[in-house]
Amino acid sequence: MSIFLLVTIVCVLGVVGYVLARSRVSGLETDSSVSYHSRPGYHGMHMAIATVLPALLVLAVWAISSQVVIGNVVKSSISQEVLGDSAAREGLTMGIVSSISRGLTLLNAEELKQAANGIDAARPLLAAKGVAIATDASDPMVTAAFRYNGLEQTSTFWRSIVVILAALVCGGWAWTQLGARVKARNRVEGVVLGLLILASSIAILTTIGIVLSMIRETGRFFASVPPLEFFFGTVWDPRFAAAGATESAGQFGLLPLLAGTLYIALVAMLVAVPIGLFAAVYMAEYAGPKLRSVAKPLLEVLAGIPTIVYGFFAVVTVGPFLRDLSAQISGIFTGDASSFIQAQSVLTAGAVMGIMLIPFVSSLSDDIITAVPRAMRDGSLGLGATRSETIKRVILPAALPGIVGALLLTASRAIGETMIVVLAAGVAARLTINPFEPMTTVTVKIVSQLTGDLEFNSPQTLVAFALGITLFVLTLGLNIYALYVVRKYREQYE
Amino acid sequence: MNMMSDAATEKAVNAPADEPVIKMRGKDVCVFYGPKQALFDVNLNIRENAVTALIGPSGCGKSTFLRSLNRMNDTIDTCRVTGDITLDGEDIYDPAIDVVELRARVGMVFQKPNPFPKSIYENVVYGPRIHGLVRNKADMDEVVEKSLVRAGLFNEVKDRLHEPGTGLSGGQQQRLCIARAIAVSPEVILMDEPCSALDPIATATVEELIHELRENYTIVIVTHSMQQAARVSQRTAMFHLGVLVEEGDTDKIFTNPDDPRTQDYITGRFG
Amino acid sequence: MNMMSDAATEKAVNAPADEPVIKMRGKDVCVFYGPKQALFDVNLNIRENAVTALIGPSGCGKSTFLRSLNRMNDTIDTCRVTGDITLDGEDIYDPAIDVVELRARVGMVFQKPNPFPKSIYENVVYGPRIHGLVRNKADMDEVVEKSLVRAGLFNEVKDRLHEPGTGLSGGQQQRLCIARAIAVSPEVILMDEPCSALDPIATATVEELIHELRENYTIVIVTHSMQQAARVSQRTAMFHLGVLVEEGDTDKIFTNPDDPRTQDYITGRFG
Amino acid sequence: MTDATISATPIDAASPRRRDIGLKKRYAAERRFRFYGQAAIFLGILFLAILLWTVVSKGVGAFQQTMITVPVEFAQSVIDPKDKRAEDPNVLLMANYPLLARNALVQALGVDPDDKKAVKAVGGLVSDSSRVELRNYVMENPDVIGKTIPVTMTANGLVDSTLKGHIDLKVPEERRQVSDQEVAWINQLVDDGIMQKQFNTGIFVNGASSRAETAGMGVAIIGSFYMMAIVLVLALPIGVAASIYLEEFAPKNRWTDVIEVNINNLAAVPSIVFGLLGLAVFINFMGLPRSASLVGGLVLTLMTLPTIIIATRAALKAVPPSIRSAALGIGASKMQMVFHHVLPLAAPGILTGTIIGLAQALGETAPLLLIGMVAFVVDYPATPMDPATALPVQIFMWANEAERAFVERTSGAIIILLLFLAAMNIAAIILRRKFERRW
Amino acid sequence: RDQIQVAGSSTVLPYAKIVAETFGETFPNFKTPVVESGGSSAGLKEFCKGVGEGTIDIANASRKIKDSEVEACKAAGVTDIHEVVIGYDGIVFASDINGPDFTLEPADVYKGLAAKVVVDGALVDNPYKKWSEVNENFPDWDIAAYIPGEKHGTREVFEEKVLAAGCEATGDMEARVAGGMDEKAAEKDCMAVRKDGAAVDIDGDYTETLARIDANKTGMGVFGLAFYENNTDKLKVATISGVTPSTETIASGEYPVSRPLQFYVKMAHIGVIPGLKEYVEFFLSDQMVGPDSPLAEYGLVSAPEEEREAQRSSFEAGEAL
Ligand SMILES: Nc1ncnc2c1ncn2[C@@H]1O[C@H](COP(=O)(O)OP(=O)(O)OP(=O)(O)O)[C@@H](O)[C@H]1O
Ligand SMILES: Nc1ncnc2c1ncn2[C@@H]1O[C@H](COP(=O)(O)OP(=O)(O)OP(=O)(O)O)[C@@H](O)[C@H]1O
Ligand SMILES: [Mg+2]
Ligand SMILES: [Mg+2]
Repeated sequence: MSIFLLVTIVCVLGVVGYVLARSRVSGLETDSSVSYHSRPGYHGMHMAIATVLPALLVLAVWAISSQVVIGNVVKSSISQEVLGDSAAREGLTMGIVSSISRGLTLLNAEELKQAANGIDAARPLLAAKGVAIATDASDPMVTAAFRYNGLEQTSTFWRSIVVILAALVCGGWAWTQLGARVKARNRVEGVVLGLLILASSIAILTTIGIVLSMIRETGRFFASVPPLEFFFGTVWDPRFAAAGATESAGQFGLLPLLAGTLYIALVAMLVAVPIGLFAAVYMAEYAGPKLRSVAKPLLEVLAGIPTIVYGFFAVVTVGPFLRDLSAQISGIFTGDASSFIQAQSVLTAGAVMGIMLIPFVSSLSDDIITAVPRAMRDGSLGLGATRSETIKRVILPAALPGIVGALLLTASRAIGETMIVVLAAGVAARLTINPFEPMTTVTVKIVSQLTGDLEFNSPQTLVAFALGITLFVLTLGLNIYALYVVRKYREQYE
Repeated sequence: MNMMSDAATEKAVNAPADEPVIKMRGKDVCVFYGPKQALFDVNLNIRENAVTALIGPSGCGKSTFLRSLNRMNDTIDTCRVTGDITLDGEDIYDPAIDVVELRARVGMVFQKPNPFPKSIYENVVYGPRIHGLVRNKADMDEVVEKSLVRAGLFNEVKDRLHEPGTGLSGGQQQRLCIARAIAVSPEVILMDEPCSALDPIATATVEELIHELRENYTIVIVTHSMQQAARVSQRTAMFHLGVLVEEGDTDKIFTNPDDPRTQDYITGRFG
Repeated sequence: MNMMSDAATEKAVNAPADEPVIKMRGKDVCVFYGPKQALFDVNLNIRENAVTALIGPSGCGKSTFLRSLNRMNDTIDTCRVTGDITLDGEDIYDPAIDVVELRARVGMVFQKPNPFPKSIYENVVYGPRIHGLVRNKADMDEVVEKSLVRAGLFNEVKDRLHEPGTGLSGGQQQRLCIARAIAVSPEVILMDEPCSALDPIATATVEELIHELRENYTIVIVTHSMQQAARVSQRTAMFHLGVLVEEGDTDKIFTNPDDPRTQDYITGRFG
Repeated sequence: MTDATISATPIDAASPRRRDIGLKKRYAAERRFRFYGQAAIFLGILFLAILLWTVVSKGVGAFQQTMITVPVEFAQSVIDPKDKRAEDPNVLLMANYPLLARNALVQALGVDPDDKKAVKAVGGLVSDSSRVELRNYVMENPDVIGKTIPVTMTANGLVDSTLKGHIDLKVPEERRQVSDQEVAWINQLVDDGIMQKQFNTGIFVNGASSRAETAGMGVAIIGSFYMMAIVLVLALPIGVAASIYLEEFAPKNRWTDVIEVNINNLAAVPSIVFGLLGLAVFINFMGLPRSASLVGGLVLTLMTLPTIIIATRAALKAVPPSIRSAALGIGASKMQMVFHHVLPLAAPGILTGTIIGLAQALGETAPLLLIGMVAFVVDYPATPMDPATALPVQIFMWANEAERAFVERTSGAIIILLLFLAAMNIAAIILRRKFERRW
Repeated sequence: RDQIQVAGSSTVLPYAKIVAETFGETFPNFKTPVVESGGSSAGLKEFCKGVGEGTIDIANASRKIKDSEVEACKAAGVTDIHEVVIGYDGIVFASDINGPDFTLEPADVYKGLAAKVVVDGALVDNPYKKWSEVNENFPDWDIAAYIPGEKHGTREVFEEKVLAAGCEATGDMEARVAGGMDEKAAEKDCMAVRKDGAAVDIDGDYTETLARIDANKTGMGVFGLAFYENNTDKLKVATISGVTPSTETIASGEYPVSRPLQFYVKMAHIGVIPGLKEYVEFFLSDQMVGPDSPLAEYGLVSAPEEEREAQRSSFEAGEAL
C-alpha cells in the first residue's frame, strides 16, 4: 500500500470517528440530563485526532527507520570489494543500488526476470524507463537492488497493518473515553496548541537550516584560508586559479567588503533617515487624514518595488545624473568640467538604496510616534510649546529608543541588500573613504563568487559561504541589539 | 450667575480685594465635536486668586469647558468653539491672540500624571526653556528649585533631580506636573481631575498644594468627587448634559443649591 | 464576614430563607502581582441572590478581588493567588476545576462596555453557542429575546438585532454586555464599575436592571460611587490598601460603620 | 446665571503683563520644521514618480510589436513535395516553412528571385519564429496547402527596432545592423500596409526566446503564479499560527525571546542566503527537482514567513484587550477567544501583511538564482514540479541580453511586474477596507 | 523527466539558448531543453552532484573543467564525462563609437592597467593616469577600463593573453625576475590589475559594461566578440597588434585574445533522457556551429572544419575524459 493510500485510509478513519463520536454525544446530550464538559464537535475532533495522529506518527517513524534498517541490511549483504573501502565509495554504491531498485519497480514481471540477469541486461531496460544508472554499476548491485526491493515490499506490507492497527486501537480507546466528564475540548485544544508551537518553531528550524547549509563549506574554506587572514585581511583579491594550477593563491580579506557594506549602508541611512523620519513626523503630527491616506500608501509603494528595478534605476538614471551634476559643479568651481563622482559609486548605491528604505523608516517611525501617549503631547502643548517644539523636545526623545530599534532593523536590510549594490556600486572591493568611488559589499561578493566561472571546490567559491555566515552573524547581532533597545523603550510606558 | 449671588457670597471668598476680580469670562460658550454639541451657551466667570471647581456627572462637558479655556481644544480636529472667552478682558479666540502665549499664561495639569520621560530637572525646566525665560544654568537651577518648592516636592526629590521623572510615585508625579506648570509662571492653572489616579494619601498632599497655590494663581479644577470640590474650592459650577446648571459659592452650592438637579447630584441621587 | 455580623444583619437582607445562603466564600485570600502584594488575607463571603458592593479608594484592590472570583486573574502572567475561594463549597482554584466552566457559572461585566464587533444577536448568542446551550435557530431566538428582555434592552433594539452591537449608545452597550453575560445563565455576575463610563441616565437604567437581576442572580459590583453602592446593594465591603476594612449590611455601613476608615471614606474625608 | 448682567462691579483683572517669549523666532522654527516634513514627503513621492517615469517611458514601446501581413502561398512543392503527409505526420512538422515566408515577401517587395543575396536579406525581415507560426497554421488548417492566404507573421527584432526608431540611422551603414536596402524595404512595406505595429500579446503569453521579437513572459507569469500560490498556502497558515502562539499563548521567557530575535533576523537575512538553504535542503536533501516553482515557492515561503509573522503579530496586538476579556468573561476558552474573536478582528492587518510579504516574494531574484530558476524555459510548466522561471528573473535575464531590442522589453517586463504588484496592493487596500471594523 | 536540463556559464548561455530554441522548434517531439545560467562553477557543481533524474545532463563552461572537479565528479559517480568544444569566444577592446581609433598592443594595455610597472628600472605602483602617458598616440583620456570581474572566465584570458604578454613585451617580466622574484611569482605579479579605480571590475554581463561606457564616453571596455557585433553602432573596436578582431581573424588564430567555449555531457544520461543525444548532435552540426550558422551570426567563432568533424566523431565514439 503506498504511503498516500495509507494516509488517505487513516484520514477516512478519522472522519468516520469524528462523525460517530459527535453524533453519539449529541444523542446522549439530548436524552439525559448529564451536563457534558465539551460540545459534541469537540468529542468528534478528539476522536478524530486520536485516530489520525498516533497512526501518522507511527507511519513517520516507520518510514524513516525502515529506510535505515533496510539500507543497512542490504549494505551488509554486499561484498566489501563491490562496496568499496572509503565511506564516500560506500555512499556512491548505495546510491547506485537505490536508483537501480527504484528503476526496477517500474518494470513489469517479464522485464524483471530479464533484468535479474545482471547490469548489462538491466541497464537498457531501465534506460527505456528513463532511469539513468551510473557507469560503474555492477552485477552484485543489481542483486542487492532486488534484495532491497524484496525487503521494501515486506516492510510496506507490515507498515500498512501496523499503521491501520494503530489508528483503530487509538480510535477505539477514544471511543471508550466518550463521556460527560471527559475534557475533550481541553485535549483538542492541547493538540492545536502543539501545532501552533510547531509552526512557531519553523523560524528556528529555518535558522538552523541556514547555518547547517553553510557550515560545512565554511569549514572547508577555513581549512585552506586561516580565519585570521579572512577576518582581518585588508585586501580582497581572490585571484582566478589558473587552469591546471594546483595552488590557488589569493587574498581573502573581509575588511574591504565589510567597510563597503557599512559605508553604503551608512550613506543609504543618511538618505533614508532624514527623509523617512520627517515624512513620518509630518504624517503623524501635522497631516490631515486625507493627505495621510494618500501619502502613506504612495510612500509604501517604494518598499514594494523589486530591488532589481532600483538597480536598473541606478544605472540608467541616478548614476549618470550624479556624474553629470558633478561635472557641472566642478566646471563652475574649477573650470575643468571633469566629473568627480563616478557613475558607479558608494554615493549612487547609497542614494538609491536610501530611496528604497524611506518607507521602512517612515512606516516604522510613524507607528512608534503615534504610539507615544497623547498625554505627552497634551502636557507639552499645555505648557505653551509649539508643535515643532513638542515634537523635537518631547515626542522624538520619548520615541527615540523605538526609532533606534526601527533604524537598526532598517540598517540590517541595507546590509543585506544585493541587487542595487551590484548594479550601482560595482564589484570592486576597495578600501576608500571617498564616497564618489565604487566599493562593494559582502552580499555582492557572495553572489559573484557563487555564480562565477571559478572552480567550484576552490576557496574562491567556498568563501561565499564564509561570507554568508559572517553576514548572518552580523545581522543577528544587530537584531539582538535592536530587540534589547526596543524592550527598554517599552518598559518606559508600562 | 447674577450679581446678587456674587455680592452675597463676597465675604465668603477670602479674597483680599473688596470686589472680586474676574480673571476669565466665558460668554455664551458653545462647543461642538463635529456635528455633536457638547456645551450649550455656558456663561461662567472665573475669579482671580480663587479655586473654581467644576462638578457634574460623567460626560457633562466639564473637561470640554476646561480645555476651551486655554484652547487645548484646538488640538482636536473636529472641535469648534463659539461664543466669547476672555482672559483679562482679551478675547482668547481672537485670531490676533497667539495660542502659544495663551497657554503659557493659562497652564494645565491633566488627569493622569504625564511627566515627560526625562529627568525631574528637565521636566521642570522644559517650559521656561522653550519660552526663553531662563538664560543660564543659574537661572534654571533657581526656577527648578522655586517651582519644586512651591509644588511641595523639593525635599523629596532634591537628591535625585537628574533621575527620570517617570520613576516617581503617582502623587509625586502629579506634583511634578504641577511644578512643571508653575515653572512658566502662568496666571491661571487648569486641572482636570488631578487626583483621580492617585491614592488617598497622595490626594491629600495634592489638595493641600492646591490650597496653597490659590494665593498666587487662579485655579480651575474639574473633579468628580464632591467631597474634593467641597474641600478645595471657593466657587463651584455644576454642569449637566452640557449645560451650566448652577454656579456660586461652594458653601452655598453644597448646602443650599438653587437647582433641583444640583440637589439631586450632590445627594447622590444620580451620577 | 464573621459569623456574628452575618447573623446580626440577617433580617436586613430581604432574602426569603431564614439563613442567608453563602454562594461564594473567600478565605485568607492574598493576591500578588509579581513581588507586589495587592490583597492581604481577605475573608469575604458573597450571599446568594444579593448584591454585594465593593467600595474603597482607587487602587485598594477591589478589581483584584473581583477578578479573582472567576479567575480572570489567570490571564495576567505575574498574578498569583493564595488562600481559598469556593463556589458552592467547591474550591475554584483546584486544578481539577475547569476555568472555562467556572467562568460560565461566574460571569463578568466590565467597566468599559465591550460588545464584540458583531451583530447584537451574535453578541448575545455567542456564549450559549459555545457552551452548547442552544441547539437550533428557535433556541437561539428564544435565548436572545429572553436575555435582552431581562437586560431591559429588548424593546429598544428588537428591530435591529442584526445590526452591529458597537453602534449602540454607551448605556445600551453596557446593557447588551449584561444581556450577553446572563445569556449563559450564570449563577454569579461580577461587575467592575459597570456605570463609570455611562452618563447619568444610562446609569439609572443599569442600576434599575441590577436591582431586578438580584432576584435570580448573585451579584458582586465594584463601584467608586458611594451613592451607587447605597442605591443598589444589600451588602457592602470596604477595602483599603489591599485590606478588607469592614463588611456588612449596606444600611449599616453607610449609617454606622464600625471602622473609622470607613467613616472617613464615606464622609469624603479621603478618596 | 442666565440673567447675568455684566455690570461694572466684577471687574476684569489688570491688563496682562507681557512677557517676551520669543514668538517670532519660534514660529519661524515651526514653519521651517513643517516645511522639512512636507519636503520629505514631497521628495519621497518625487522619487517614486521619477522611478516610475523612467521605467514607463522606456518600456511602453514593448507593448507594440511590428507584424507583417502578407499573402503566403502554401505551395505543396515546398511543404510536401513527395505528397506523403497522409502517412508521415512528420512531413508537416519538418517542412521548410521559412522558405514560404521568404517567398511571400520576395513577391510582395518585387525583388528579383534570382538575386540570392537580396532574397536572403528579405528572408531576414521576418522573425525565425515564422517557422513555428506557419507550421502551427498549417497543422490547424491542413487544407490550405496549395492556396494563397494572407498570414500575419512576426517581424524580426531588428526591423521592429528600426521601425520604432531605436536604431540610429545616422551611423554609417557598415556599422549599423540594418542596411540602407533593408530600411528602404521596411519603408516600402509600411507604405504598402503590409507591415504595421500591433499590440504585443506575445510578451504576455510567449515563453522565453533568444529572439527579442518572440520573447515573452508567459512562463514567468505562470511560474510566479505557482510560487505565489504556494507561498500563500504555506506561509499564511504557518505564519498566522506562529503569531498566534507567540502573541497569545507563549509565556514571555528566554525561549520566546530566542524565537523573536530569530524571526526578526530572518526578515533581515540577505535573500541569497535563503537560496543556499533551498539548494541544500529542498534540492540536495529532499531531492526535489531543480528549476521547479515548487522549490522556488518553498524558499520564498521561508523568506516571507518572518514578514507575515511580524505583520500578524502587530495586527493581533492591535485588537483591544477588552475583546479578549469579554470573551473570557463569558466562559470562552483561550483557543475559542482567539479563533472566534481576535483572529477575525485582526484579519485586515493580517491580510495586508500577507500581501506585502507576497509582493516582496514576487519581486525576489537572488535566491532563485541558486535553485536553478534563472533559466531559459520555453515550455509552459504544467505543474509546479516542472521547470519555470519568475517575473523578476525574466527581467534579470533580459537585462543581460546583448540584443538591442531586449532593452525596451526589459522595461516592458518591469512594467508588467509593477502592474502585478499594483494589482496586489490595490487588492490589499480593497480587502482592508472591506474587512475593517471599528470598535 | 522528459526535458534536457543544462546549466552553467552565462557566456555560453546565449548560444545554448539559440540551439535549445531551434532544437525545440525543429524537433517538435522533444521538449525544449531548459538552460540555466549561474556560472560555470555552479553548473559544474550541479553536474558533479551525481547521476540520475535529479541531476543535470549538461554543464556549459567557458573554461576547461579542472582536475579537482573531475575528481569530485568521480567521487559522486559521474565518471563518463564528454567534453564538447563548440567554438571560440573572441575578447575585444572597444570604446565609444565617437572616440578615436585605438591600435593597442598588449604592452600598452599592460602599462595602462597592471598594478605595478617598471619605471626607470624600479618596480613601482602604476603611475599612469592618462592613456596619452602610456603611448603618445593615444588620446588624452583618463585611464578608465571596464574589465571582467574576477569571477569571469574572460578575466583569466585577459590576464594571460594580454597582461602577461604585455609584461613580456615590455621587458618588465625580466626586470621582475632580475629583481629577485621567481618565475611564477613574477608572472603572477604581472597579471595583477591595478586597484586604484582606473580599472573597474564588472561582475555583471557585458550589457553592464556597455552601460558604463555609455555613461563614461572616455571609458574602454572589454567585451566578447558576440556582444560587440550586436552593438557595432555604439562601440568602436580596437585592434590588437594590428589585427582587427572578427570571426575570421580569430578562427585563423591571427587575433591573439580568444578562448574556447565548451560544454560537458553526462554520458550516463545518453539514451535515458529523451533527446539528449539528438540535442548534442544538433548542437555539433554545421547547421548550428558552422561558419554560416545562427551561432556564428550571434558572434561565436566557429572552430575550423576538421576540429568540428573531430568533435562529432569523438561524441559518436562516446569518448570520455
Ligand atoms: N474628542 C471628542 N470627540 C467627540 N466627542 C467628544 C470628544 N471629547 C468629548 N466628547 C463628548 O463631549 C461630551 C462632553 O465630554 P467631556 O469629556 O467634556 O465630559 P466630562 O464632563 O469631562 O466627563 P468625565 O467626567 O467622564 O471626564 C461627551 O458627550 C463626550 O462624549
Ligand atoms: N496587572 C497588574 N500588575 C501589577 N500590579 C497591578 C496590576 N493590576 C493591579 N495592580 C495593582 O494592584 C493594586 C490593586 O489594584 P486594583 O486594580 O485591584 O484596584 P482598584 O481598587 O480596582 O482601583 P480602581 O478603583 O482604580 O479600579 C494596585 O496597587 C495596582 O497598582
Ligand atoms: Mg473629563
Ligand atoms: Mg478597578
